[in-house]
Amino acid sequence: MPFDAANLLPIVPEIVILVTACLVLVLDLYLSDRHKDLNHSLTLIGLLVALGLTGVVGGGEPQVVFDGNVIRDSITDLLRGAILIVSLLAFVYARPWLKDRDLFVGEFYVLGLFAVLGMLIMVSANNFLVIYLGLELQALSLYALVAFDRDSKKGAEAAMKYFVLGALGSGMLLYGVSMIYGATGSIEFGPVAQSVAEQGMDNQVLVFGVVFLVIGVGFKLGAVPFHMWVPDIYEGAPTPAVIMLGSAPKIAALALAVRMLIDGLQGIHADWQGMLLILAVLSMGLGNLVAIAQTNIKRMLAYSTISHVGFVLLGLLAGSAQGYAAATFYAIVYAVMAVGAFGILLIMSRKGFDVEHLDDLKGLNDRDSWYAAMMALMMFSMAGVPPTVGFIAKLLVLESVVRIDMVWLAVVAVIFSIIGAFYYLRVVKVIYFDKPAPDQPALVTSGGVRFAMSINGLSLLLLGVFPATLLAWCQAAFS
Amino acid sequence: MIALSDYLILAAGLFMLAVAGIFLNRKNVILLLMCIELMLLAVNMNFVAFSHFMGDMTGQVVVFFILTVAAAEAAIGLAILVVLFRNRRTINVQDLNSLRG
Amino acid sequence: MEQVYLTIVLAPLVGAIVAGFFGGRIGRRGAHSVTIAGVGVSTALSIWVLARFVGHDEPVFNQAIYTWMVSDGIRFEVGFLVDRLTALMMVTVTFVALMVHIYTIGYMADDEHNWPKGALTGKNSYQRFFSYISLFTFSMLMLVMSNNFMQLFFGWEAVGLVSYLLIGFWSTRETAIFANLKAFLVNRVGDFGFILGIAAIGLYFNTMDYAEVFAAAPAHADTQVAILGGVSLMSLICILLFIGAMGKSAQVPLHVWLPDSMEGPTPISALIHAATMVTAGVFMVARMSPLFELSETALSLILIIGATTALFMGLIGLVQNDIKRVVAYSTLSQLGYMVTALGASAYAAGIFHLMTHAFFKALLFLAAGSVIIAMHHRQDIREMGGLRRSMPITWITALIGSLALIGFPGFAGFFSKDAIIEAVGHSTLFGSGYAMVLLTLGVFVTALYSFRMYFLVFHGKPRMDEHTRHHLHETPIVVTLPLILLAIPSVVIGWMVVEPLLVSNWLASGDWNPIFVAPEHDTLQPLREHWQGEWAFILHGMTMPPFFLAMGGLILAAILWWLVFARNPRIDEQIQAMGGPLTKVLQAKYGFDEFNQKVFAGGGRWLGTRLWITGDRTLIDGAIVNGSANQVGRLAQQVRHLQTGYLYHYAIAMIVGLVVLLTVFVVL
Amino acid sequence: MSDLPLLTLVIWLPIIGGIAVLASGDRAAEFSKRIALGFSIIVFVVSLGLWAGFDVGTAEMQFVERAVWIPSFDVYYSLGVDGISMPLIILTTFITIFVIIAGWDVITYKPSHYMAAFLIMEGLMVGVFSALDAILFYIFWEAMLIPMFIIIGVWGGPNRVYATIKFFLYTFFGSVFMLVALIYMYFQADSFSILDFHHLQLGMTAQSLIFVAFFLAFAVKVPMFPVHTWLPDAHVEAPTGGSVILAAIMLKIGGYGFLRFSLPITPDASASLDWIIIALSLIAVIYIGFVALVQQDMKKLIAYSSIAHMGFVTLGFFIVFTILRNPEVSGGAVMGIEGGMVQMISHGFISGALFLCVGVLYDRVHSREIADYGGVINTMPWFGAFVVYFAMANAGLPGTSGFVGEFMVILATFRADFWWALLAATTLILAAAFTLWMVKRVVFGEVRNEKVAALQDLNRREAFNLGVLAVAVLILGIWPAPLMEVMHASVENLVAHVSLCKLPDSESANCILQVPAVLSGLTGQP
Repeated sequence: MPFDAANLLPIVPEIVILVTACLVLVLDLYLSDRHKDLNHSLTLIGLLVALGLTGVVGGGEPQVVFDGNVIRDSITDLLRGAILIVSLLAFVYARPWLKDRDLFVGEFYVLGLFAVLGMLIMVSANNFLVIYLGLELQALSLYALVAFDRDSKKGAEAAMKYFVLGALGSGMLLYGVSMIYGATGSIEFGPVAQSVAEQGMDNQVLVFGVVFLVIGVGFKLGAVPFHMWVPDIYEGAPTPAVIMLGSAPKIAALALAVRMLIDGLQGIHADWQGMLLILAVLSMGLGNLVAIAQTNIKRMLAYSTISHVGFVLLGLLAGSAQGYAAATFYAIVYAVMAVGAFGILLIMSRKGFDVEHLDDLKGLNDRDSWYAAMMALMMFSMAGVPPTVGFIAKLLVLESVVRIDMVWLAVVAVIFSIIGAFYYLRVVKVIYFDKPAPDQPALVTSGGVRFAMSINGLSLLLLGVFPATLLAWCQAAFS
Repeated sequence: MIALSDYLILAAGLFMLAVAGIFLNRKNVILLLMCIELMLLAVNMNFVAFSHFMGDMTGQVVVFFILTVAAAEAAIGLAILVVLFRNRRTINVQDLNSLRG
Repeated sequence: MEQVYLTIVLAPLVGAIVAGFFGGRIGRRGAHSVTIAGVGVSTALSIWVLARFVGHDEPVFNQAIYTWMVSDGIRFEVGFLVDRLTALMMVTVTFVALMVHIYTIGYMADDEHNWPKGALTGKNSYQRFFSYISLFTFSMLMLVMSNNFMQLFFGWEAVGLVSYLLIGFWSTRETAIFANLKAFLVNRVGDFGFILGIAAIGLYFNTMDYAEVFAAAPAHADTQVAILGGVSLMSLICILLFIGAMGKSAQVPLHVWLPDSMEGPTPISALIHAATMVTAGVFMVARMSPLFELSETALSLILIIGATTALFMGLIGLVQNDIKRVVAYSTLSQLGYMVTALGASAYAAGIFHLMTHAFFKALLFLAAGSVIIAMHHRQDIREMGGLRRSMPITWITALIGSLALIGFPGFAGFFSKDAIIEAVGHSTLFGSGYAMVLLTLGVFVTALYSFRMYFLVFHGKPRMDEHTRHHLHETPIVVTLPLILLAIPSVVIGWMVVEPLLVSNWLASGDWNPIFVAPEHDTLQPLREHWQGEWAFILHGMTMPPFFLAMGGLILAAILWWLVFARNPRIDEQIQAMGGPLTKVLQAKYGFDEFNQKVFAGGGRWLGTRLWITGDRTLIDGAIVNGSANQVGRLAQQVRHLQTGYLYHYAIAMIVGLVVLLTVFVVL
Repeated sequence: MSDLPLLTLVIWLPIIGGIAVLASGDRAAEFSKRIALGFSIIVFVVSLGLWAGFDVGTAEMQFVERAVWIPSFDVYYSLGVDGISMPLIILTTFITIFVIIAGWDVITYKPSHYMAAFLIMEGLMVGVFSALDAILFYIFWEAMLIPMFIIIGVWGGPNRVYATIKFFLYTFFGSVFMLVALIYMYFQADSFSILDFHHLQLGMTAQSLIFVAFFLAFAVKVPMFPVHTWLPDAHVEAPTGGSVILAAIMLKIGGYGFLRFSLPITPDASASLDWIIIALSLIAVIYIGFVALVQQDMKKLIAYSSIAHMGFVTLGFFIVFTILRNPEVSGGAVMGIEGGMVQMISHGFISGALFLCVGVLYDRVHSREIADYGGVINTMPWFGAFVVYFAMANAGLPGTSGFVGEFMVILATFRADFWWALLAATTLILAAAFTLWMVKRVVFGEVRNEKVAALQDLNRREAFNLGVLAVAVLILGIWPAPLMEVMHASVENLVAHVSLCKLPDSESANCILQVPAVLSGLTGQP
């Protein structure tokens, strides 16, 4: 096959990220401690350029390149953009934390960028192998990020757990892929879909494979009962690592589900619908329930993630274009909310003090009412209270469930969201109604961080009031 | 003649062995790493078997990639293990329970 | 005429507003001038209206002033119905009100002594008092001039409001604010029935207008309502309306508020709790006679309740020592007479007694007030005595009032009371015999307690302390003038009114007859047939048992509390001791108060507490709301322990998930 | 004038005002308070335009605005008012002014945030009343919780956290089921327009379930027994302004919901389940009346009194079916609903005023316990007069607005059933008992203690607030006709809707109500 430069055009964003990552990797060796800021700037520039190029190369008809291994379609464009923006915010929020702790080193940026690259590859993958490679690239980088603070006992334990369970998860996913390969004779989504459509649901090997596949997806999303890693890792990992792995990777995990289950296996939708249903109900139930019992805010947000995953799954299992769009919308919105929430935790932390407990947020309103308002917005959005976008996301998901006449499921979902509302409110309560501890210093943040957080928080409101555009993009991706 | 199913059963057996190893082992973290390798090998077995019986090379190509990834994975795993040991002076699985609830 | 009627109603309101809101600015003089001017205008115009009805055959006025609202096709309007009955009531109300206004100038002159030091409420209390009584006049006029049930209810409640404000006028006195709350609540019990009665009218007549309801009423004479196994519609409506009247006119068992209402200043006792407001119930029933005539059940009930009130409340008057309470129980008893008259379908007689009573009872109250002023606000008749020497005008007028009250031949009360007793005697309704006996006995009791008070207050040796005795003197002209002005009608009004009201049916003008009596109920018919002029009526009355009973009572009272008392000042107590348990029962007022206090007030609070603590707090909040929240919390605490922290448990969870999914989707 | 998007202005002006006040911050507190007051007055004036331009002759929605909002989801920014919602909007803009004034001197902690919260709240509440799109409605409905949650939680009393979370979760609990019902109906009607919902034909099962979902949402808001327990807590803990808004307007939203959703959309289910609501309403009147009697805390007492009064509202709304079912009774349905409406408006004035009164005392003595007062009128005669006046209004004295609704509902209830009317009329006694007993213990009597002796009478702001409300109560009491005229056409149209059988043809045998021949010509055919 002759080299064709046109092949490279659709993956220019990935290339930019790769180049940036390599650049930072090399440059970091030559940078003195005083100039480490360059890593940060470079990373942000790389992400921005990638974002811009995503816009440039995006749009139009789907392009399949590299012999059908890579695809760029409207899903790719949308998710790429979302991943890049969310990662950008994550990097911005992480910087002060790293600086305070003498962890402001190039490795963080390299690992982070490679994780982003992994996610982008997942989004652009057009066969099971590429998607697996993207997944592993992302996962391996994140394993390392979790263990990034070498002196943290909790971090090491979390990394170990993450690694072992993650490997188990990808092992299962891979096993499922092998079964599907056996059943359909291909690892490319298109041919697989064709073959599945022909065979229908009679092929036991296929269904067998799908079960493993769903487990893999469930694991990456953090759905019950494959969620066990989530709370431990969120609690144990340093917060910058959590912000990296708790936000954009959810979008990537959604991409995983969309690519494999919808692009590849739409034909046996009836089968995986049932599986996702079980996972969804369990996730919403357990996530919301156990979150109530948490006093550690990171752990609480972990359980909140699990419950949100339940909602994302609701959209997916609906099996309609409308439902997929809802799930995508939800996942993107969730990532934005999560990055903001963890961002606040990062902002409030300072040298020698990590925001771990709910009580650490006490009286944030008195210390900085703008950040307090932003955090409250995140929480109300997570609870699904209008006019924040969290409500629109829930609304869309519920709509897609009711559309397939599963009203009972919608009722179950809203009941759990009532339980969920309680612990989000508790955060707002701590921020607004409690007085700060007496010896709290003022919150000092750079203008950039404040700007990013403002954009982040207000976007929830803005998207809530004007959801049409984002929703239209999501729907375009599945039309 | 060895049938496809035989390979699959063997692979499944290996896979189950690996999984069982992960949850039965309560002592050494290194054993977990080995189980993970084993699991990937079971998958490889599947791919190669399918590839052979279908006369399709894709499966074998996949195996190469998986092997590479497995190597990287092992590297990362061992690195984490080092960090873990450095911090806690133990690699006993049962001691890894400070994060819970 | 609309302007005239509007002026009559609004003039007191304007006075009330000016005195109430600008009392501080216009001062005492300004306040009493403006309110007296307002009421004076009303009085003058009312008399003029009455005169037109008498002399010029003024047509009946029945018009809406404005539409309050329209809902579901029913027009709710504010309007006036002025016929001869109304005109009579207007004159009575405004005249007594005017007298009370004038009297108040003297009575409230040193009201600041009734307030604790520094209380800002005492600052303009004089002006406020005038504002209230003018407001009352307005409300009462709205009530009597109403041409529909909605406005009737408005007036009904508005007079209740002013009564509430005035009973509790001295708001720092615990007894006063207890009494006004009690008065309002007991009245509300009556209103509860009243509003249901109005609702029933709304349902079956689809209008609030009197004339339309009366016109349609006969068609409903036989309508049955499926309540409690079926009752006659008319009985239902009438009984419900009468419950309202029982509250306002203080009939047993809703009478309990009236004696307590004496906590208010005396002028309002005269105006509201004797002359006008308490007679609203009587007026209302008379006004509704076209309805009541259709229900013999209701009439019987009215008869029995009225008669019971007439005698038994009078009996309590015998053991009272507070000068105002004696008069109050007398009022209760006289209201009983009026109500009994209504029950006997002698509406005209009831209205007649209402009128005469308004004058002589207002007179008695104001006289009592005059005594109280002289006695420096001491009200116990045992501490009085011999006041006739120092207060001649009060003495004479009080005597006139008392004679009128007991029905001494020739005085106002004689005509009206005799007419009532005679009418009841002719009634054939269930309970009329009972009523007859009680009313007749009541005459004796009335004479007894009235003159017990009279002799104890005005005759015998002065029993007050030195200081008070030295300062005893006749009250000023603003006090005595109303006494005199009221004493005149107490004597002459009977002569003037008895013939037109009872005999020649003056109330009817043209084809409009405000009082409708079914022929078979017409108990005044015999009186009419045998009418030979007032003198004959008096002579006839003097041959009847009530006359002898009244005289007997008077003589007995004179013997006991004048002649015997002069030698044995402890005679009062001795007589009461002789009564033994009977006295106790009377002193306990038959236990109504205690019963209400325990069962209704106490029971209500007990029930409220139980419902609150058990229902709201324990069951709903405790068990369900917080309970479910706690349960969820507890469950969460348990479930979180699934997350053991051990890697292999996590792996097991995944395997379990795998196995379950495989089982469900591959095997099954 | 009529070209202006009045409703949009009334919704968004206060929200913009709120943001402006927030932006002005606390450093120039006086300035930001003035901005807040200015906005609230402007909004009120603008909202009066609704009254001025209102056509009382039609039941059609007026001042309609409609713009695509979320096209792929058929969600429109669609606004409009009829005779039912318009008075409530004006009530909202009216009351907000007093809330702003009442907080002027009293709120010292972040006053600009306080004012801003109320302005934003105002916009959202107006949004609820004017939304014609179900999703838009729901967004306003839920969004309202946020400012209220903050108001109670930040400026509330000692137990505010429990109260505000209880408030939020209770209401949230009620409304999420409504959301599911709305989505379900979207698929039936292919539209989120509330007016389209009115023309849905739904089976009995679906109707019943939707009815229950709506019931949960609105019953919590009203609040009806037994889901009322959040209200006393919320009231007690809320700052004065919060209590006023809560009682005067937020409760009305529940009643409004019954009228806009439950009755016309699920008439058949409502007709078959109306006994539940009637029973609960009567329980509210009697049970709550007794509970109110024994309250020691003034705010709690008024809160319970609100529940009892709102019981009248729901009673008025749901006796409609009994009346319509009874062929012998002509009319009364309209009166019941109109009575309920008047009761809502009037309760807005009266309870708002009563809470302001409690606030006046609380600001001076910092206690709401009845036992801490006594003889207040001796030191605060004007205040005492206002309290007595509003208490009388609360007890339903004719001549005040409190009477009108009560009277109409009792009259209408009598048409439905004698015993219901009998039970409802007990409010005459109970309301008088608990209100006046409180008045007796607080206002009258001798000066109880030094704190009472040191009280100062109303200042100008307080006197203005109470004075204007007193006039409003009086005007509505002696001339309710203008208000009735505004709602006539809409209520009649509503009654026409509820008397239609909306079951599909296959179930028409189950129709409880037959369409009376006269009631044709509903507005807005599908």
